[in-house]
Amino acid sequence: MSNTTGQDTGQKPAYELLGLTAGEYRGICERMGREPNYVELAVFSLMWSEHCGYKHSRPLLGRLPTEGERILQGPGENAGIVDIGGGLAVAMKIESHNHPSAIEPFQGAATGIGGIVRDIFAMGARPVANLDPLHFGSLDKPRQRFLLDGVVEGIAAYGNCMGIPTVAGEIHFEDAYEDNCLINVMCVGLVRQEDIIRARATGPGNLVVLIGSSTGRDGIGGASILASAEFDETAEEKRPTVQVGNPFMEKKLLEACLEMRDKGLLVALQDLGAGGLSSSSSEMASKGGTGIDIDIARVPLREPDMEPFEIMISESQERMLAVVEPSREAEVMAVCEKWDLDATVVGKVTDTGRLRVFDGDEPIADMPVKALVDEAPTYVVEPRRPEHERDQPLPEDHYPQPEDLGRVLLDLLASPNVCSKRWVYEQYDHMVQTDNALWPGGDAAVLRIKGRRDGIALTSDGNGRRTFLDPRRGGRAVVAEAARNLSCVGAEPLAITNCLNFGNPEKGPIYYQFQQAVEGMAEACEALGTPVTGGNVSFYNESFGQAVYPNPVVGMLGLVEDTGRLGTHRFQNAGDLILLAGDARPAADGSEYQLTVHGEVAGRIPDVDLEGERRLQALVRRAVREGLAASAHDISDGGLACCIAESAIEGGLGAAVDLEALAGGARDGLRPDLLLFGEVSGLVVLSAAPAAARRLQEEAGDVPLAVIGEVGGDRLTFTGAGGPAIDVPLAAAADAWQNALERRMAP
Amino acid sequence: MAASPHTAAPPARFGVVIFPGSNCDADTHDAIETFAGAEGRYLWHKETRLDDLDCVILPGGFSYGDYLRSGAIARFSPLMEAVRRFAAEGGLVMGICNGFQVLLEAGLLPGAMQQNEKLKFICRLVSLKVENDQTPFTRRYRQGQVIQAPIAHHEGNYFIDEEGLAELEANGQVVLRYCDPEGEVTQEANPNGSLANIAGICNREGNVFGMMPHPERVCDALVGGTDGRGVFDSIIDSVRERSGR
Amino acid sequence: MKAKVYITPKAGILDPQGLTIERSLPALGFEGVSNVRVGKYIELELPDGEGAGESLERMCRKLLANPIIEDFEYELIEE
Amino acid sequence: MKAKVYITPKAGILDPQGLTIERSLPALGFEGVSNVRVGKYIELELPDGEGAGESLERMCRKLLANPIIEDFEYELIEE
Ligand SMILES: Nc1ncnc2c1ncn2[C@@H]1O[C@H](COP(=O)(O)OP(=O)(O)O)[C@@H](O)[C@H]1O
Ligand SMILES: [Mg+2]
Repeated sequence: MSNTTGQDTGQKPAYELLGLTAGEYRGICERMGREPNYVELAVFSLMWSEHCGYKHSRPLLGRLPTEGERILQGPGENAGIVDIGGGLAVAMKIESHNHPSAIEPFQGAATGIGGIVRDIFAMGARPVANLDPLHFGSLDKPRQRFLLDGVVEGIAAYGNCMGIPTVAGEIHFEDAYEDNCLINVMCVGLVRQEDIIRARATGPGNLVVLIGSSTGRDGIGGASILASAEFDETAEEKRPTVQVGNPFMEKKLLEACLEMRDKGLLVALQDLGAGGLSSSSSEMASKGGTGIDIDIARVPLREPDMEPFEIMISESQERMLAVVEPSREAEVMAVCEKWDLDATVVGKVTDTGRLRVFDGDEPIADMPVKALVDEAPTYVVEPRRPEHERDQPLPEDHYPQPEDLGRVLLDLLASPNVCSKRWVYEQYDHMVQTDNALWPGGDAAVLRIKGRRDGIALTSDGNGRRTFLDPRRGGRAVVAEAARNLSCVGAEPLAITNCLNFGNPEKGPIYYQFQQAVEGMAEACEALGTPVTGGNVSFYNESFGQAVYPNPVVGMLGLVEDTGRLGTHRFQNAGDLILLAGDARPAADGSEYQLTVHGEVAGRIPDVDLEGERRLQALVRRAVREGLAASAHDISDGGLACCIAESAIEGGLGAAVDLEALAGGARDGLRPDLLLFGEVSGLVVLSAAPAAARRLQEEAGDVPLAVIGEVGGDRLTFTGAGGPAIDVPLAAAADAWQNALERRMAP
Repeated sequence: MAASPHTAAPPARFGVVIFPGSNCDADTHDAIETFAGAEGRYLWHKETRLDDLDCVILPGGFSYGDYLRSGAIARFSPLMEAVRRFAAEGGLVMGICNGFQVLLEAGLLPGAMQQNEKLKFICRLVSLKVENDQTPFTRRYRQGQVIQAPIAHHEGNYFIDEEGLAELEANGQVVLRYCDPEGEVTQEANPNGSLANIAGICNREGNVFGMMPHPERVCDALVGGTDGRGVFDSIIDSVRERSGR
Repeated sequence: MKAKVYITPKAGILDPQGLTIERSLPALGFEGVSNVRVGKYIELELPDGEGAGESLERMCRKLLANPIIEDFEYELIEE
Repeated sequence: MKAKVYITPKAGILDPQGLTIERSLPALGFEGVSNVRVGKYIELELPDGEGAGESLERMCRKLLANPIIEDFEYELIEE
């Protein structure tokens, strides 16, 4: 290579083409004590990309609470780890695959699953569940239907083949995601605490073994160019080769890695994700306080004539890097051979503190590990409050009250944001591993732990619309909602993982939203006792200057004491009383009602009373565990009316609700449409036999608990002072809710 | 599987096959071990000794990624040669989901699988009508009984030519059909387009059986039901009867 | 030696993929397309030699196609 | 008018099917086979007319093949 990496060759200098600034380039030269060569520059550009280096988010993420008695591993490893007692632990992590999925939905989503699953078994854990929070544009557009179809098939193809049940998720449709869908995927694993493996390359002299697929040209530039540049007209030229997933290969990798774990063969394990060999080897060396030498001549290639830098940054899927003691090499090779996997010693651990790359005997790169991993520059942007934000909510009479509230209910139930997602989750094998104590469709998934009475509960929630209207309140609300969903099934919330999907952070308003949302999440995590075990930041989700809604997605883990005593949202018995727990005043601002009926997203969402939320959830959990509540369901998209309708539809029992009984306390004087369809954090609908309902009311303490109606019949009626506000046949509601998505997706 | 510490012979010894890509092997093994005294031994696809076993189960999953066709590559494994001999000598062989597909590809059962009619993977609880309660795999059920078990497959659309179908029907080889909860075998109750709503068949001799639904997923009320236990109980009964254990 | 293998659904067998494509074509503005049948197309390289054709035929029969539902044809390309 | 469409994975794109078949062939008794690539083969009937070729080309691009990861070729057969 003749010219140097800093030189202007008539076009732009190389560092700029790789997405680095002149200042960053100087920083690299300083740390290297010379100009980097091309291989070194390529490696730096990856490690110092937004995706790997967290340049705009690192200073703010420090605000999130990460400690707690149960946290065995916080952020910084491949996944977080939470102690669930009895020597067992849960590994969890969420990841975005937004940009690849927008280009090729099937493969993008499939390889997203592949990546997040590798993160989990890299910790030595067996993956037991996947979750898939998804956001698309409106389903009225054929392109969005194509994306949904492809993404769901991709997740199904990969997750089903791996034998990991996809047990929960969420899907929202809104114009803000039209050019930038959000495809987040989460994986959860179980591991005995003594089996936890970390990505620490210790022991100079130990071997570095590359296991799995051969290395091709796919995903080159994926991390440095694709993930950190805006995605617009020029995307075409930056487009990397799309990666194709091979779930069969990954299934073999998973089993081989766990077998090596059981045989005690692994000093350290790390998946190859964004940044390929460069990032996996330097991160392992950094965590181990060592150095690594890699010989690229030994890396099995899928294509001939690959450049050294391509081999170092290729993001070919289904590869793992293991550190093993030389004396165990033969055993490692034997396990890999059993699973018909290629495994190659590609390097060794050193005490140099440097990542050195060789092509055979020829040295081709030599970089300080610390500079690569820990010294990516960070940037603080002047936060600017976006113009659309309001100090005040909309006046409650801002919109005229619709005449036919029954019609509104049916329309909301058929809204893709509210309707049943059965069309999606039936494409996922959600039962494999036979641990589902609750099947999909409820507030949270519950998995038993074989041989134990207790189990784990999982949910994922994101709400861009609320965060858009008020990022701090939205951040508080999303954590509170996740916890509420867990409490409704009877689970104690333990910890979260999170995926922060935002626009271009170099812009003041986006940076502000990010900062505020993180602040809100941090406050709620502290109040609810759910530390953050890790997560992922996805910036630059914008096209043509238009960003997605700021969307923090939360994946939350909870613990259920007894899987034989779970809450579901299904009404159980005619004659049970319906109770509303909590004291909050629903609003149109940011609600599905506002968008579907009044056609806008505006105002300011109500704040979350975190202390009230904590007490409410404690009551709900107790009601479920003690068997007092026959059902529990929190109020979210579509408000109280949709919440009750869902419980009725799933239970096959109608309901009669008295609006007068609803309008006490914080809800005093609220108009019927807002009572019925308004949204707010902090409300849960319970049903209970009359005697149990009385006991619940006695035990409720300072949590308001009002009897608002009764289960039974085959209609849904909501009656106010002036007569029935809504009176629809249950069958009509059920048809609207159950079949809406399938109808929209029919070819 | 460690040898039983008891001296009494177990009521039935099952082998559970692991092909690369199998993913219901552990579930099936778990289900077996919940039955009093039954033993499960994992069989790696390269093994060839089955003489200690009463029944071999080919579990669900995606053997070899289901690449080319489901079961197409797995059927060539050394173990399948042994399974063929085992079946020829009258041993009980059951294929569940992907295992059923492997048995079809191997020619141990007649017919073939195509993609589901709607080209989508389907995972849901379905109703099944027991059409033959005389097989070693279904004797605990009643003729015409309706049971519930989940399906989870992309290629469960069973096909056989007209002659073949007539033969299956005439010999009582159609063991399970998709039906509605009342037991009516209707088009609406057919989840995947299978010919004649076929969900499970056996060979002429009755000792080789394949079904698309997953009985191992419904052996525990906590996680979905217990209707699948009948399959395992039936096998155990049959083994007892044969061996006098 | 290069080989090309064409695998098609047997005549008379319902082809769910073909049917689905056929049904979705009009909505994309393609009218009048019929008899869509979806099969497989496999390329591979074989060791040269006289046995090549026979070996390929066996490979098709035993592995690449399922004779119950599929027909196959192949071509050997001498270089 | 009859048409035949051949769809193959783009060069450089991973073909897990081809790879898996290739790796299993020796165990099935077929030695020395390499470069196995699995694609699709589609037959269909189009309305006659001069636009047929163009229409088929568009159909391949929009529906039959996924141009991001697949290449396609086609043949029109006049009867
Ligand atoms: N993409 C998806 N994948 C799997 N399950 C989903 C998906 N979207 C929604 N679900 C399931 O549908 C149910 C309802 O989802 P949602 O309305 O988001 O619940 P909630 O409002 O309680 O968070 C949940 O059980 C959820 O897990
Ligand atoms: Mg909920």
